[in-house]
Amino acid sequence: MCDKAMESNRAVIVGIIRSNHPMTRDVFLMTVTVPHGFESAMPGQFVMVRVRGREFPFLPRPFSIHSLYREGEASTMEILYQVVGDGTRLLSSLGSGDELTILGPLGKGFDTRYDRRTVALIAGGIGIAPLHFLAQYYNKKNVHGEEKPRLVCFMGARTADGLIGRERMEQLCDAVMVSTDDGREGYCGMVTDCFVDNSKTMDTADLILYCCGPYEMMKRVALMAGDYSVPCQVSMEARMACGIGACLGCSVKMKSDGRPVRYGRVCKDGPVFDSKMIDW
Amino acid sequence: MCDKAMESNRAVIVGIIRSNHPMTRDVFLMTVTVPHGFESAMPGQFVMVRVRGREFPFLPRPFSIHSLYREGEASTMEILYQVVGDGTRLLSSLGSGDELTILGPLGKGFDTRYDRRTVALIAGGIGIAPLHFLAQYYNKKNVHGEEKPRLVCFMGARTADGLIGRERMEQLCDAVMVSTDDGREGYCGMVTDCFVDNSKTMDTADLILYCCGPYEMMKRVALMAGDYSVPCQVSMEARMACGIGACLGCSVKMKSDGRPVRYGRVCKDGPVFDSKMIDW
Amino acid sequence: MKVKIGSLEIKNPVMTASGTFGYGEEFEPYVDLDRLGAVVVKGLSLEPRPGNEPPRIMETPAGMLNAVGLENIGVKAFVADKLPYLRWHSVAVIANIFGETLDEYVRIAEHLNGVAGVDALEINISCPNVKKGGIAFGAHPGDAAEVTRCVKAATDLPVIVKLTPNVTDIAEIALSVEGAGADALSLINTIRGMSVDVEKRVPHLKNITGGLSGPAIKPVALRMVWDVARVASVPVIGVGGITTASDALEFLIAGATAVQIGTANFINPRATLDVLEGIERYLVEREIGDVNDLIGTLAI
Amino acid sequence: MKVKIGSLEIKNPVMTASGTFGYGEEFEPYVDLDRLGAVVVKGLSLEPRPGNEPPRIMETPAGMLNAVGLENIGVKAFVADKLPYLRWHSVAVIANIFGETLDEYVRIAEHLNGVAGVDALEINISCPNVKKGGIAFGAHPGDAAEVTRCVKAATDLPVIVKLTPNVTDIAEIALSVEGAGADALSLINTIRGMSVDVEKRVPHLKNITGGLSGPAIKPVALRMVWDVARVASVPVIGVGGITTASDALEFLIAGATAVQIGTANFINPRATLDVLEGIERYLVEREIGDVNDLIGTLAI
Ligand SMILES: Cc1cc2nc3c(=O)[nH]c(=O)nc-3n(C[C@H](O)[C@H](O)[C@H](O)COP(=O)(O)OP(=O)(O)OC[C@H]3O[C@@H](n4cnc5c(N)ncnc54)[C@H](O)[C@@H]3O)c2cc1C
Ligand SMILES: Cc1cc2nc3c(=O)[nH]c(=O)nc-3n(C[C@H](O)[C@H](O)[C@H](O)COP(=O)(O)OP(=O)(O)OC[C@H]3O[C@@H](n4cnc5c(N)ncnc54)[C@H](O)[C@@H]3O)c2cc1C
Ligand SMILES: Cc1cc2nc3c(=O)[nH]c(=O)nc-3n(C[C@H](O)[C@H](O)[C@H](O)COP(=O)(O)O)c2cc1C
Ligand SMILES: Cc1cc2nc3c(=O)[nH]c(=O)nc-3n(C[C@H](O)[C@H](O)[C@H](O)COP(=O)(O)O)c2cc1C
Ligand code: FES
Ligand code: FES
Repeated sequence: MCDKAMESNRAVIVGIIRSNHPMTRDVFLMTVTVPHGFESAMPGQFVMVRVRGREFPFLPRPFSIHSLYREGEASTMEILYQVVGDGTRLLSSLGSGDELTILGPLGKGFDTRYDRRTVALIAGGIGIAPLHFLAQYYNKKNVHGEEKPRLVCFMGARTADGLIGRERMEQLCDAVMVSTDDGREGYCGMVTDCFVDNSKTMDTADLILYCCGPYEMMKRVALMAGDYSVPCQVSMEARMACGIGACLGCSVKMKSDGRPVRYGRVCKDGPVFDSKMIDW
Repeated sequence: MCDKAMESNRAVIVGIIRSNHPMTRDVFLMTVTVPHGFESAMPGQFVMVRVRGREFPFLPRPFSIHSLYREGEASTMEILYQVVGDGTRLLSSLGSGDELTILGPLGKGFDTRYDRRTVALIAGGIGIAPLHFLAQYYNKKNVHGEEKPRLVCFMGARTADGLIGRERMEQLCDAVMVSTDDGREGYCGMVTDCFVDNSKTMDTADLILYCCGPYEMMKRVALMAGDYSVPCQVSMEARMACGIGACLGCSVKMKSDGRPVRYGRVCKDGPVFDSKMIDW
Repeated sequence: MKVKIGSLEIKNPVMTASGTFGYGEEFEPYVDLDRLGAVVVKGLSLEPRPGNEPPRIMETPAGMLNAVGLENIGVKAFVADKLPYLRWHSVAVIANIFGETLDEYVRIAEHLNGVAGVDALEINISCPNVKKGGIAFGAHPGDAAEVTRCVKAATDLPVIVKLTPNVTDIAEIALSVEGAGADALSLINTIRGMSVDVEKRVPHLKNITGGLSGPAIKPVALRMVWDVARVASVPVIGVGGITTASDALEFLIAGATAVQIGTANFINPRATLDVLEGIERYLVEREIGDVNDLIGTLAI
Repeated sequence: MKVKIGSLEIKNPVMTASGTFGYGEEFEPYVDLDRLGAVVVKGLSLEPRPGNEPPRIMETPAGMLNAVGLENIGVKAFVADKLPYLRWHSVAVIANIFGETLDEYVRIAEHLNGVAGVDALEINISCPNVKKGGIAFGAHPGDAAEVTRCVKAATDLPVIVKLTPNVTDIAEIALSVEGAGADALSLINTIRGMSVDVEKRVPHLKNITGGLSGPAIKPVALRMVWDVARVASVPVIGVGGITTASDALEFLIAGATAVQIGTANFINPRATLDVLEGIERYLVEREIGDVNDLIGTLAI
């Protein structure tokens, strides 16, 4: 569905950083001005980013689009990222006016054609990044006249500190449930358990799950979704080189049901997959 | 002579850029704050420079000390450099507050123990870089009570634009002769010819030459100096890796007079050599 | 800018490297394929192959390791599903092929023989990733010659043999392959390498080792092209770390008739065209009318 | 942090790589030699050698090429002029030696035998720069074994054999050399490479080709250490592109008993100590009391 819009906008563009602030000790929110035409991006799509003029890191790094809005002649994109290595450390050192080389929007975003009355967004840690854009999308969709489903967001993190952008999600969703491993904030335990507890009151026949987070967490959600026959879309991660389906580096094993082993490309066939497609 | 002072100061230090301005289209003057202790550097010595936190360029780059003065607790060093490739292009993009990793002062500087009444500084293009520091040194020496020789500077460049820092040299020297290839400014022709024309009035028995510039120019000066038995010190260039005599990468062929071929290390045995030592 | 690779004339010396440009269509938004000298497609086997288990790639200093394991859709699906797109373009198409046995090489070559839209074969005797794959053929002069001879006998297309750098004497293998009838040589494929995750104490690649590519290997590739171009009488195609026009010019000057751009496509999807335009500028600035007058002009 | 290289016990696994640390004294202002596991000195020949004509070095992506040509002061001047300085320190001294003939290797070994202050020999059978030099010995298992056997017979010191990466099967050569009595293996030496000045159309190095070193080659070195450490029963010393503690840890985990720091010394003269301190921190954080408990623990 979003394939065509995407194709026509794929190009190497230069993004100009407007701001780049720490949200927590290791999570940063970056605002980037990108050229007009970028707004057709769909939630779940991503960009490949390099710092302009820098030889290092060698490969571009993939980041989900955290939000996107039109501003006059240009668009503004937000990236929410966690510092985990050299590439993200470099990003965190940049400031207003610095330039990025951006490829995108790339990949297949969340499939939003499901007609379900309850939409559950399940985020583990930095997994909130693409789900925020999805929540924005549902709010905008509403503006355009379609009936807005009930948006329920489940955010999990190790500590309260890791519940990034909770306030923003509260503005976009009908309910936000938080969980922390230490229970200092919200539900005590894993976001998946928090979801299970709460889902008992949900009508699984009218529910769709969108999930992004650590592999093990998404796997749990996928299995639950399978058990209850609830459609579930997961946003996968893999190391990437090209980001456009050419290198076959970003593979994820697909369910093959007896047929020969088959790998999907996270960058091109995903990053968002129907959870039933993945061989967890 | 300056070996000991140098040894005690060798260390990896961090320099903070104070300013970095273009002097001509491709020549920049950079002012760097370096820690106290650096002032013992001698004219002709150099530093190996990397941009702090940058992986590229891979090897540090050598630059002569253009000037050096104490300022309170720290010292200020100037580097005069020409943009010729990626490393110097990167340098030219830096600004106040950016940091350099600096090794130095390194190498053997100009030997200033000659007791000659006329000191001729012969600079081709960016070759003025170390000679400016030498001129400063002779002026300071004077302050310290020793008799100051007559300083005559010969500056050559392709065009008038390339006569970098002429005014500064005029303040430091008793005479400054300039030459340009196109003759628009000063002597028309090569700096070596300009020197020959003027040297006729000089007492070669009381003359010493300090020379820095393109290889072919230094070779000419060296041959002339040989012909007239005038002592001549040349500052050589070579690609460097370590800058401290360990890699044997920066070799220059030394005169061997029949004995087996012998190479000197520009970084350790030089960069300044008695011109008679070089196998031109 | 025309150069000849055996009997195949291409419009300019800039090609894509196999496995880094998909089947061409992935680069549609970035590159006008018609401007390229040739597109070399992802390595094809007789049957589809799933490739290696992930993780398959890892970044290294100025390069990357890959252990894709020659995943591909197989030669039949290529002809049916991918070739039509390429045929819409005027660019030369070179099919990179590999087998696990001599017979497989021959059968793929036969399958592609006479297929409209395929302009040459590049035989990969050098992929270091699959144990039963190319490595056995590429490392020994005799084996390399034999696979060349068999493929030549099975096809009317020009045959380019792609050499592995993981050998003691690449020139020896080049000469052996040339003697067996190769119309051209391309080199180098990736250099076997490895990377370890020190936190988890496991290899970064599931396959343990992988092939190193990118700027890091450029000096090695250039040296091997030089070693081979000096002794070979067929055209040599230079591959390995080429990222800029200047890189490509190094290879041409050292004796390569054409170049392939690989990993650079991942850093900059327009890399092929940037290289091409840079070569054009260089020739214009130096008033070199024919790129063939630049090839092999290294003064030593 | 103690490790054993044959009969030689060194205080920690961090050494310098031959040719990148001079004779130790060049690093006096930056490195307290007593803290290092060992200093491997610049390669020594029987007679002094002037080395190659400049230019000798060129930067490459994440690495450098060198064609120093094994310039050195000769074994006699080393003992007379350079060794005394090193003897002031408690660091183990390893003499890297090379010859153009078997006889030369033997005579250098004899010359160093019994010389106080030399703790081991590292025989360079792998330098790719000098045509008549190491290359012939290092590339063939038989030759490599023979030079090992002869040097072993001529010395009471532990003998480390330094292998060249420019071969098809480094493990084969390692086993051959081990069979000939080598007490340890060090690898890798530089990979042959080349670089061209496209403005002047000449090689950047007067010698045309040179040896590639630095981070660019780290994945290749690590893979070879892995290939060799799996099959060898003597200690393996990892060399090639090691710049940080993390790099060194990759080699230790893959099976190296010690590491050598080469080109990194040019980027940061304190690199050896930075690596050492980083390894120490890693062990403390993970409560690994003995570095030997880390060596070869790669889980696959
Ligand atoms: C489609 C997609 C969207 C993403 N969106 C976001 C986002 O919005 N915000 C965000 O913070 N991160 C996101 N990531 C992950 C992000 O790309 C990595 O964290 C980043 O590339 C790390 O770069 P680095 O140089 O800092 O770390 P490196 O030094 O490369 O690696 C540090 C650690 O991170 C792990 N890692 C590196 N790259 C990846 C990867 N691609 N997937 C999983 N683990 C990885 C490594 O295994 C290692 O343990 C996304 C990844 C993908 C594939
Ligand atoms: C002791 C010493 C002192 C120096 N002092 C100064 C100085 O004060 N100001 C200044 O502008 N330059 C000076 N140089 C030269 C300076 O080091 C080089 O211009 C610089 O390293 C080029 O780096 P780059 O990355 O910009 O160019 P690269 O991309 O490395 O090379 C660009 C061009 O410059 C040439 N080049 C590169 N390095 C050298 C070198 N070391 N010697 C000669 N040619 C080289 C190359 O051959 C090439 O043609 C000095 C060199 C030495 C050895
Ligand atoms: C991800 C990837 C996949 C590759 N697949 C193939 C292949 O299928 N067949 C082949 O002959 N070479 C393959 N190669 C090797 C490249 O074609 C090229 O020879 C090598 O990468 C060196 O060039 P580069 O440094 O420009 O990438 C692959 C390389 C990469 C990085
Ligand atoms: C400038 C230079 C000189 C070298 N000289 C020698 C030598 O004399 N003997 C030797 O065995 N190896 C020599 N080497 C190889 C190094 O010891 C080392 O094996 C190689 O550089 C790879 O390690 P690195 O990437 O850490 O530098 C030299 C390397 C360089 C860069
Ligand atoms: S990153 Fe290259 S195929 Fe996905
Ligand atoms: S630069 Fe290393 S010896 Fe001079």
